[in-house]
Amino acid sequence: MSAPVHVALEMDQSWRYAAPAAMARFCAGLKERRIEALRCGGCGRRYLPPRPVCGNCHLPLADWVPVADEGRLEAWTVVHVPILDPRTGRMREAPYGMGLVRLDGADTTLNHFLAQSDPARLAIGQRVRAVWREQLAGAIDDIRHFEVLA
Amino acid sequence: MNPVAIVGTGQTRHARARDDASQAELVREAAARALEDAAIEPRDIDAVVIANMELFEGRAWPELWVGEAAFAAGKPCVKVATGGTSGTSGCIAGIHQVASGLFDIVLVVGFEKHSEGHTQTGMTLTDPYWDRAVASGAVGNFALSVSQYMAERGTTERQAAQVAVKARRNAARNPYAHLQMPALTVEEVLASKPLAHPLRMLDMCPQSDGACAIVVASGTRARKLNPRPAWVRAAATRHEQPFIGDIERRLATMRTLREAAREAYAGAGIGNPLKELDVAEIYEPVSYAELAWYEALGFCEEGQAGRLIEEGVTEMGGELPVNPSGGVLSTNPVGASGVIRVAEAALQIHGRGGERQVDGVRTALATGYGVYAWADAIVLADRP
Amino acid sequence: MIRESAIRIPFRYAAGGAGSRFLAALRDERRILGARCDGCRRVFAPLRSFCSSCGASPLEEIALGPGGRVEAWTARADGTVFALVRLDGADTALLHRLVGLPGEPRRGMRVRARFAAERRASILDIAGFEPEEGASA
Amino acid sequence: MSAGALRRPVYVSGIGESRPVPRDPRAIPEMVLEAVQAAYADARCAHTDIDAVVTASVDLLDGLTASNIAVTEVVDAVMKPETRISSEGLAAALHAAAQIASGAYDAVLVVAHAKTSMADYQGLTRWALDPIHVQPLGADFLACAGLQAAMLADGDPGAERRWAKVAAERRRAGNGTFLIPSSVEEILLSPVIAAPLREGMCAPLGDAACAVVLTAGSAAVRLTGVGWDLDSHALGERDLRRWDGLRRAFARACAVAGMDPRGMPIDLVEPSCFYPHEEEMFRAATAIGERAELSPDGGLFAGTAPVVAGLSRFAAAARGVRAGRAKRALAHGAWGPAGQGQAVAILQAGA
Repeated sequence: MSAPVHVALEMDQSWRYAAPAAMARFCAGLKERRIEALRCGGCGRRYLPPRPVCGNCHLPLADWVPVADEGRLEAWTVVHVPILDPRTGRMREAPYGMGLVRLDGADTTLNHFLAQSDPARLAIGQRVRAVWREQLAGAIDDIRHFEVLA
Repeated sequence: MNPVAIVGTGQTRHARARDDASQAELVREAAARALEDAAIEPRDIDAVVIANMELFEGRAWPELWVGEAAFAAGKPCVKVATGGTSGTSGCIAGIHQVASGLFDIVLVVGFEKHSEGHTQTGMTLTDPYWDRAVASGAVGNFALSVSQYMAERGTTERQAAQVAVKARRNAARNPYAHLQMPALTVEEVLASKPLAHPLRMLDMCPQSDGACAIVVASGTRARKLNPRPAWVRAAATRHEQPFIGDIERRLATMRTLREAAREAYAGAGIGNPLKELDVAEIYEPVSYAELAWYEALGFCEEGQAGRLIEEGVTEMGGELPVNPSGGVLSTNPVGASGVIRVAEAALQIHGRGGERQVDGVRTALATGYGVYAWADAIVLADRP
Repeated sequence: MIRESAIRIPFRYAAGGAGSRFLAALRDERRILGARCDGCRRVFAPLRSFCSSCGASPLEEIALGPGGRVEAWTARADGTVFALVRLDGADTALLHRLVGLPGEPRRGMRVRARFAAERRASILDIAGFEPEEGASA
Repeated sequence: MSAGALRRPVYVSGIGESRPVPRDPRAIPEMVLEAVQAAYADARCAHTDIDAVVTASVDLLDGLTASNIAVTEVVDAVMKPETRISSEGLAAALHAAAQIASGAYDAVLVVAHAKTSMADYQGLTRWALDPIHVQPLGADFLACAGLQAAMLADGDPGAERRWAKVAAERRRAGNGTFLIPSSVEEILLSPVIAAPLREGMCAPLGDAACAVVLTAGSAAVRLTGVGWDLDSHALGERDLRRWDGLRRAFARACAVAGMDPRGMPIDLVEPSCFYPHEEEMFRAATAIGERAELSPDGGLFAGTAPVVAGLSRFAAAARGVRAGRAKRALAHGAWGPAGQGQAVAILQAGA
């Protein structure tokens, strides 16, 4: 039995991902600090992120409704383990806060970073507000993170 | 559905890194053991199903390379890939293929070699416009749902730690299990490294290299091959909406697992799962998930899961032992993990569980969990 | 709207029992190992841990080549030539590259493994197969 | 009933496609939704009539982990059973047929999708080849096809021109969304990409989605034969001049349909041939006579996408039977290097 040998192969592939039309409109809105959700004509559920159909009713979505950049913290955690960011190939530094935020006007929640990373200062039910970046690129990380309102 | 049974199982020794075996050799190790257990030859296999998540190892169509290791060369073979449920869904695919009348014997093999890639990064390769920018891997995502579940049910960190201890204590009786920590204590779990509040290192499943196989046979063949075939009484699958934020209070509601279990129990004629099931092998990637699944699977009322673990109901020797194998908390090669649940449930009915055998098992449950809330439920029994 | 996104992940594949032995023999002994299945009377190149035909395992280790014949070749637009080479003593062909070609290769031509000067237990420890002395290309 | 037959009849009740184009500006879910809605409309069914879904997609092609997550809603799999057969679309359909025959479900939606315009397709296929012995060499599926073609062309000086003729003929039959050479001379002058294969000989790859509704309830087209097969992975272990895997898959499909493979009166054949030499291997492996109509709409040469190809051929064969152009039709799918994976479906007029 010889010593185990390994074969190292580096994946470096890129993909051109087309955004669904609804996502493209949503991202254009972010550039103007505007958040919109799509409401299902069947069940009335207001979806973030926007998508082609409501999965529960299998109905196409077309009814846009405005959503605030403030909402309620529905779930939270503080992540302590760095992970390899697939977009940069570098480790994302820890610790950082993560939350599920139900923005006023939406029925689904948005997972995003939190400004706070101290468990003692985070609780379900807190009001939170988006902190926008100075330079807006039309992407979900135009929101730097959410901060807990006093 | 036509009568179908599991007549043989086989798995590899699972470990953090199986440097001694290639992916193909790992698959062969499990497949050969399953054939030996079922006392069949490679030529007896009519078709093969492979379960694996390709991006974890960076392979496209991995069945092309490893298929012949599963004795599939010159035979029908396809791959099933549905995240964490790949293994259970692969088993259900094999069950359907036999029940269709096309085949008498189908071999299902699930495998993963996490040591060869970057699984946490692989898991973030989801929606490029949404999830990828704010990804935190499986641990962070699970922790979010745990915070909701704890707030709603009053579950304590200590109760979750008891689940983690039970899993590792059971694993110590399973020679194949990855983590071997027979003397682990609740205090050690609570003192382990924080990963994502409130989850600690010992609340989480490991990442394992490993493979597991089952032999699925038609009714007539099953009776000849095994004195106690594990008959498939029912199998159900439910998938869910794509984003974590779509799912209302995920762990507390878990409508997919509830609905899959309801369908499987109805198909198997089970009214009271706690009393009528003799053993359960459930896919619990996190200690807290096992508690949430107790409720979704109807083992107890909502909010009573903590009591179940405190009173030892799900311990070996309890009313309904859960995960005598040590579960996913002790061994987690993702594509194999679901197959392991089914294999371990079948093993209990075969009466070949060795030191982890529960006495007098006639009815067993196996479940799968994947992506944010996909679920499989399979009921096996000693009678068709 | 289109977003281009790259995935950069390093993978490290275990060559396993047979693969490690095969690659180590390339590196340390400049030998190409194959496997003989007694049941099928078939000699495989490269070495493998089980027979893909009958499933038998383990298989007997056997040295092959280093000479052989080109069974088929194809050239890519960038000039890379891939070939299936039937090594002397083998019943199956090894996929590799042809190098040092004076002209267009042809089926049936004799070739011989050229080993890389620096070897690191990789299939590329064979730099390629080149025409044997005296073999016309 | 003994093994080898479908225990319940299976019918094709709906077909829908997002036709192949070189570069579809839409996202995968939008292409898939078009196909699914068309299949439902064709089957005159509602989403509530569908019991289960089988999808076919490949993570590396889509650049996504568990790429079926992205389509769960559009394929209508929320709170339903979904199985992803990440091999080939036709294999997914054959698995769906097994599900129906097992009695588990009465109506199953099958969906396949791929967008080759997203990435370097051949570059991605390198990640399907044995990482220990082959991938470091830089070979891809195209190189494997080139080696197979080389085996066939050896000692056959007329092969290149014959293949160019086949490609030209198929292309004329197909419609013109792909800009490609279509005369024999143009094809023979197109660049060599994997000798002896030239660019003009390859079926043009693009973006496509296909959806099919299979049911236990009677419909105009019945799926009577199913067979699939996986050959050895290493090219050097196979007789590359023959598609033995297809021969086995075809024999199984005939056995399931209760027919003699040699005496099969098949009127319409829809093979998944990405290169003209594959068409010759296809004919040899299936012993399909000259009488049968083959790829009347140009087959894959009208444009195709991997993974989708086999299901789109299934749809084309079903359309032929439904239109009365054929009493019995054969659809074929292939995946992997040099056709390692093979799938065959036999369709005939239903009820």
